[in-house]
Amino acid sequence: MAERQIAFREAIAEAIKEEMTRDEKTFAMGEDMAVIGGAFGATKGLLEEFGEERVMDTPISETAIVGFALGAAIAGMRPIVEIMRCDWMTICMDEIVNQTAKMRYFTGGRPQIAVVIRTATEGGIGLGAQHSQSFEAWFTHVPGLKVVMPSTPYDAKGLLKAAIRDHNPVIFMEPQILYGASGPVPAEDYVVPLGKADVKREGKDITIVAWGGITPRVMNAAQTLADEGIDAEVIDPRTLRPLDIETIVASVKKTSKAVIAHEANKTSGFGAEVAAQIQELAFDYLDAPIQRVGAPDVLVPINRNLERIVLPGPERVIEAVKAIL
Amino acid sequence: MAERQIAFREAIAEAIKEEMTRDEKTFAMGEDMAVIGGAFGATKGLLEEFGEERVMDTPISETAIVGFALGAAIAGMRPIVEIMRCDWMTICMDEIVNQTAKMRYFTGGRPQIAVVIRTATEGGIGLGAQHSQSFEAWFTHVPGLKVVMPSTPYDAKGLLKAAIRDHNPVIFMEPQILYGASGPVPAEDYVVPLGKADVKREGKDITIVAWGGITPRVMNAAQTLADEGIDAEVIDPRTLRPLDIETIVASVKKTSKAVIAHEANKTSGFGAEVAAQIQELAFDYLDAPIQRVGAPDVLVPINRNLERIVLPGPERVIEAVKAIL
Amino acid sequence: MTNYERKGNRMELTKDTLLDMYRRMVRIRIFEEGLMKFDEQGLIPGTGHVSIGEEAVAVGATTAMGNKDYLVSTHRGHGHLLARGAKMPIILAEVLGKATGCTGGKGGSMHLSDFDRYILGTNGIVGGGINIAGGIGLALQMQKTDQACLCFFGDGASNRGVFHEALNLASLWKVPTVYLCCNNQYAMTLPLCKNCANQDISARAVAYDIPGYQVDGTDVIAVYEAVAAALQRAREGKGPSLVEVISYRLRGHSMRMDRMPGGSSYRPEREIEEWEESKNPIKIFQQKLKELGYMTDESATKILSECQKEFREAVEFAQNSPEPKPESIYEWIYA
Amino acid sequence: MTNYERKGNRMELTKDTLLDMYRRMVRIRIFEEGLMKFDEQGLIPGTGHVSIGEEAVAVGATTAMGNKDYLVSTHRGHGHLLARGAKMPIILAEVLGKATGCTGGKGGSMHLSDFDRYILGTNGIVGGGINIAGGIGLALQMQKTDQACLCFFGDGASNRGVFHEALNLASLWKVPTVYLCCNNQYAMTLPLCKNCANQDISARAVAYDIPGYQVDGTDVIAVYEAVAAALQRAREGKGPSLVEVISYRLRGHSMRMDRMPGGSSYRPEREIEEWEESKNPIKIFQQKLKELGYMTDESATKILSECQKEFREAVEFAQNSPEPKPESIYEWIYA
Ligand SMILES: Cc1ncc(C[n+]2csc(CCOP(=O)(O)OP(=O)(O)O)c2C)c(N)n1
Ligand SMILES: Cc1ncc(C[n+]2csc(CCOP(=O)(O)OP(=O)(O)O)c2C)c(N)n1
Ligand SMILES: [Mg+2]
Ligand SMILES: [Mg+2]
Repeated sequence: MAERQIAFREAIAEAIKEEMTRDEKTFAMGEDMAVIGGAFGATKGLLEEFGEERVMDTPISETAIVGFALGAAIAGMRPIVEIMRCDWMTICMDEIVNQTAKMRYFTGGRPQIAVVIRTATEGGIGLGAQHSQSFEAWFTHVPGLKVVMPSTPYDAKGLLKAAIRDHNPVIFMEPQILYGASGPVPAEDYVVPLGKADVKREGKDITIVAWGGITPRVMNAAQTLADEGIDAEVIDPRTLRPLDIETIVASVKKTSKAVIAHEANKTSGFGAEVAAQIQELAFDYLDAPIQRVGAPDVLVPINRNLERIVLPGPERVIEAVKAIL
Repeated sequence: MAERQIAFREAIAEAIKEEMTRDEKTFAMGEDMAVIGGAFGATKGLLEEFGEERVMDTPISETAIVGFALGAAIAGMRPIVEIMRCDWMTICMDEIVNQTAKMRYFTGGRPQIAVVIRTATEGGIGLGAQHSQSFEAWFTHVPGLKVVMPSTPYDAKGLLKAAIRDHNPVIFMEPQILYGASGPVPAEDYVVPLGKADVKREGKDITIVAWGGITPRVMNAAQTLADEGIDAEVIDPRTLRPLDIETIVASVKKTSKAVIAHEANKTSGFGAEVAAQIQELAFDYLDAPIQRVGAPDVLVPINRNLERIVLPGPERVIEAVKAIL
Repeated sequence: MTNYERKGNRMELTKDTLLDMYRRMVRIRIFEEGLMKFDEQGLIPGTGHVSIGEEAVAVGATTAMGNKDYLVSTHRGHGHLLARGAKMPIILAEVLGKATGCTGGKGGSMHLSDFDRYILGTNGIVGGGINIAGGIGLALQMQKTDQACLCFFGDGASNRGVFHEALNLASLWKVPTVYLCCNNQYAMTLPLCKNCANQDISARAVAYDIPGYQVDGTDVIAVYEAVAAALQRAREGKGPSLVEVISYRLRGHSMRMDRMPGGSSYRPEREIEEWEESKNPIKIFQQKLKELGYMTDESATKILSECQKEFREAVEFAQNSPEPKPESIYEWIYA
Repeated sequence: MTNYERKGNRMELTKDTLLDMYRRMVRIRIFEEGLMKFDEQGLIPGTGHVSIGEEAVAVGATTAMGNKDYLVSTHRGHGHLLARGAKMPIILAEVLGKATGCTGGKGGSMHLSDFDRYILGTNGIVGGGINIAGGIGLALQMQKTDQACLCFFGDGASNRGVFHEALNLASLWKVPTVYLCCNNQYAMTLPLCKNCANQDISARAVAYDIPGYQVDGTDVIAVYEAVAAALQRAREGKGPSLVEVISYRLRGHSMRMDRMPGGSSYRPEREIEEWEESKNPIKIFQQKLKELGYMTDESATKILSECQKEFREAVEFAQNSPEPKPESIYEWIYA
C-alpha cells in the first residue's frame, strides 16, 4: 500500500485540526489565518471546521497575539497562535521572553502555560531582509521555552501535535520554503516527541547536523557525497530546546567528524551551541575541527541569484564536509 | 603621580559629556536619564550641562526611544539613547534588528546610522528574572550591529566614546553590577577602539575569555589560580561584534586550553560562538575541550543566596579551569 | 474628556463592608511602612514599590470584584494583593525572599501571585499585564463563565504600545476585562505633563470605542463605584472599560530609588506635603466613617493595632521561614 | 469623531499643477499595472504591493510637501515614491532586483528609497516607519529647519503599538511630523470592522491631543488640502496631526497573494466592482479636470500615452540593467 503523501502545509493544518478536535480548550488565532487560512495556507479549513469562536483573525498586533494567548493559557485555555513570520517575533519578544517563558515561575508553578507560537521562518522566496530571518538561536537562549523546527511533513505534523499537547510554551518554527514540499504522513494519529533527534540518514564517515529548510538540501548533499564514496550520517535534532545532544554525540563518536548546517546567519547561530557541546562532550573522538555552515553575516537580498549566494545550499555543505575529510 | 580613579558610572557620564561637547549633532534620551541622571546615575550632570534640548526624558515607550533615534540619525543626528535595562530590549527588538541594523542597507548605503543604544545589563543586585538578563548573544547574531560590553571604567569610557563616534548602530551594554566599581581613568581624551580585545592578564597555562560583570571575578579567580601555581591568561574581548578572534586564538595557541566565562545563560550564550570559533581556528593546538561558564538554564531568583548560586562566580571559573588542567 | 456614568446596580455598601474596606486600607499602609523599615535594614533583596497614599485605589477596586474575578497587578502591587485577600505572611515572606513565599522566595515584590484567589500578580515589566489581562478576559468569554478580569496599570504604562494593542483587541472582541489606570501622576521621575500628550488618560477610551471614567483616587467609594460599573458592563458582555483613577504616591518610586542620592529630587516637596496632609485617603475615609457614625477614635485605633498585630505575626512567620533550598532554582522553569 | 478643519493658507492649485497631479496619478497606475504583468511572467522576486485605486492619496499628499520635506512610506509605496518624483527606471530596476535599482537590486519593492529626494522609503514591517518618522521630525526640530516629515501608514498599521508610542511622543515634543493613515479598509484580509474597535481612525487624535482629519481618498484635492494644512501646522511648531484618508485598493493585497488560490476570497466581488466603477480616483479627477475645462479626451489620451512611453523606457532601462555582482552582498551592512 502506497503511503499517503501530503504537503508540509497540510500536515500543519491536520495537526491543528486533530488537536483542536481532541481538546476543546485549544483555539487558534493570528493574522489572516482564519478567513484565508494563513499567508502560507497552513491553517486552511480550520475556520470552516471550528467556527469563529475558536479560529480568530486578529489585527496587526503581535504583542496582543502573544500576550492574549498567555492570558488565556493562565485562565486554562491552550492557545495555538501564529506570528506570520519569524522576523516579526522581534515585536513580541517581551511577551515571549519576559512573560510567557517565565510565567510559570512567577506564579509558583501553578498554571500550565500551554501556548504554542507558530511562525514561518527562514528565506528562499525572494522576500528580502525583513522576511527571511530565522531566530531559533535567540529562543534556545531562553529558559522556559521549547523550540521546535521540523524539516518534513511527517515531523511537522507529529511535532506540532506534541507541541500542542505540551504544557509549556513552544516556539514552533516552520521553514517557509518547505510549505509546498510533500512527504509521507500516515492518516493515523501519531506524535513525534519533543526533544528527540532523528537520524535522517545513517552513515559512518561524518556527522552532519542540520535543521529547518536546509535539511532536504543536506540530504541531497549526502547523496552526492555517497556517489563519491563518502558516507555521511545526517541528524535532524527537530527540537532545538531541549536538544537531544546524546544522539548527536553518539554519532560523532562513531564518525569523528561533524558539520553543522543551518540557514540562519552563522555568527551566534544555534550551530555555535551545537559545536560547543560536541567539542565538550566528544573532544577525544574528534579528528578535525567541527565545521559550521550558515548564512554569511549579511542581509538576505531579494535578487534571486544573490539570495542563492547568501542562503547556504548543498554545495556549501559538501565544501564543509570536504574541508575536514 | 597617582592615577585618577573614578567609578564606572562616572566614566560613562564623562564619555557622553565629552562627546556631546565635541559634536553638536549628538543628543541623549531615555527614561529617567535627564532629571535624575538615570536609574543608575550614569547620566548625571548631562541635563545641567546641555539642557533639555539635548538631554531628554522620555515616556515609557521603548519602541519610540529606538525608533525616534533611528529617524533622527537618518536625518543627520547622532543619538545616544538608553534602554534602562537589557531585559527590556525585548520590547524594541524590531526597531533594533529590523530597522536600525538594516537601514543603511535599505537606503543603498546612504545615511550613517550613528545610533548608540546604551543599556544596563546582567544581574547581581537581587532584582530577579526580569531585571537581570543579558542578551549580548542575540545582538551578536545580527548583521549591521556592533556590540560592546566593557568591564572596567577605563574601557567603559574609551569604548563609549568610540561607539559614539562610530557611524554604525552600537549596542552598548553596561553591567549593572559594575556601576559603582572604581578604576583608573585618565583625564585626557582617549578612545578604546571597537573590535580590539584586551589581554587583562598575561599567562601561559590556560586562556580565559570573559566579558561583562564576571570579568573582575575572573581576575580574582586568576589570582587564586596563580597562588596555586596556575598561570592563566585573561582576555576581555570588550567588543563582541566584531569579535577580535585573532587575539583569542593567538592566546589559545600559546596555552592550548580555553575557558569562556559570561554571566548570561550558558545555552546559546555568546560563549558558544567563541568556543565554536576557537575549536575551528585552533583545533590542533587544543589539549582539552573548551569549557564554558555561564548561568545554568534557569531564571535569576531574587533571593540573594540563590542568585549567587545561579550567577557564576570565581569558584565556577576555577572549577572549569581545573576540569581541563 | 471624562465620561463617567454611574451605571449598574450599585451594590449597597453596608457598614460592615465599609469598615472592612477601611481595615484593608490600613493593613496595606502598615504592611508597606513595615517593608520600608525592613529595607532600611537591608533585608529586602532588590527592591519593592510601595503604594502608600494609593490604598483607596486597591481597596475600592477590589471591593467591586466578584469572588472568582481575576486580578492582574503591576510592579506596585502589594496593596492590590492584600486588598484582594492574599495572606500577608506569604506576601511578606516572598518580598523577603523566603521559601514560604508565594514564589518560593525567588520572585520577590515584583513577582507576587495568589493563584487560589485568581490573583495573577505583580510584574516587573511596566505594562506587562495589560495584554495578559485581555487574554484572561478572552478565556473567560470562551468558557462562558460570568467571571471578569481587573487589570491595574500606571500612567507610565499607558504610553506603552501594549496598552494600545490590548485595548483595541479587548474592545473588538468585547472581552470582560476592566482596565484600571492608576494615574499617580508620575512614572518614576516623569511628571504627567511630560508623559501623556493628553493628560486626560480616560479620554483614550474614545480610540477604542469604550467608556472612559475618571475618578478621584482618594475617595475609596468613588473608585469602588466606577469599577463596579465597569465590571458589571464586562459581565453583561459589553466589553472592556477604561477607568482612570487620579492618585498620588506619597513615597519615592521604589525603595531602591529612595536610597539613591537625589532619588526623589524630581518632584517638589510641597506637592508631597499637600497630598500627605489633605489628600491622604485613609484620613479622608476615616473622617467619612466617623461622619457616618460608623467609627470612633477608639475603633480606629483598634483597627490600627489589629493590623499592626497582623503585621507582627507576618514578620514572625517570615523571619522564622527557611531560606529556599539551592535546588529550588530548577523548579517551575518547565511543567 | 471627525475634526477636519481647513486651516492654513490653501496654496492655489494652478492648472499646471492640477494637470501634473493627474499625470502623476496616471504614471503610478501605468507603472503598477505594468508590474503586475511582470509578476505574471514570474519576473518579480518575492512580491510587491500595488496601490491601484489609491493614487489620489499618494499624489494629493506629496503635492502638499515642500521640496526638502521627508517622506516615510509603507510596504505599499511605489505610488508614494513616484508621486514624489523618484525616477521610474530606478524604482523599476529595484523591484526587478537589478544592480541599477536604488538598493542595488537587494531590497526590492519593500525597500525602496531615494535619499536625494528625502524619501526614506518603503518598509517591510507594517508600521515600521511610524517611529522613524517621529525621529526625523525630532531631528528637523533640533536642526531648526523649516522642513517637515510626512509619514504614510495603513489602517492595519494603526493597531500596532508603535502607532501609540510614536504619536504620543511626537505630540508631547511637538515634532513636525504629519501622520497620514491610508485607510483602505482592509489590512491584508482583515476588514476594518474586525481591525479597529473605533472605525473612525482619525478619532484617535484625541488620545494625543492633536488634530484629526478624515478625508475622502478618491478626491485628490481634498487629500492635498488636508495634508497641506497639517504640514503647515507642523512647520509652525504646533506639532503633529493625524490625517485619515478613506480609500480602497482595487487589487489584491499583494502580487504574491493574488497568485494564491483563494487569495482574494475575503472581500465581496461587488464591493470591488463598485469602487472600480464609481470611486476610481483617476476617473473622478479626469472628470473634474474636464469640467474645469483643463482637459479633453485628447489631452487625457496624450498623458496616458506619455506615461506608457515613460514606463516602456523604464522597462528598457531595467531590462538592460545588469544583475547585481555577487560581492555586492557585503555592501552597506556597515559604514
Ligand atoms: C518596560 C519597562 N520600562 C521601564 C521600566 C522601569 N520602570 C519601572 S516602574 C517605572 C515607572 C512606571 O510608572 P507608572 O506606570 O506610572 O507606575 P507607578 O510606578 O507610577 O505606579 C519604570 C519606568 C520597566 N520596569 N519596564
Ligand atoms: C509587523 C508586521 N505584521 C504583519 C505583516 C504582514 N503584512 C504585510 S502588509 C499587511 C497588511 C497591512 O495593512 P495596512 O496597514 O492596512 O496596509 P495596506 O496593506 O492595506 O496598504 C500585513 C498583515 C508585516 N509585514 N509586518
Ligand atoms: Mg505612575
Ligand atoms: Mg489597509
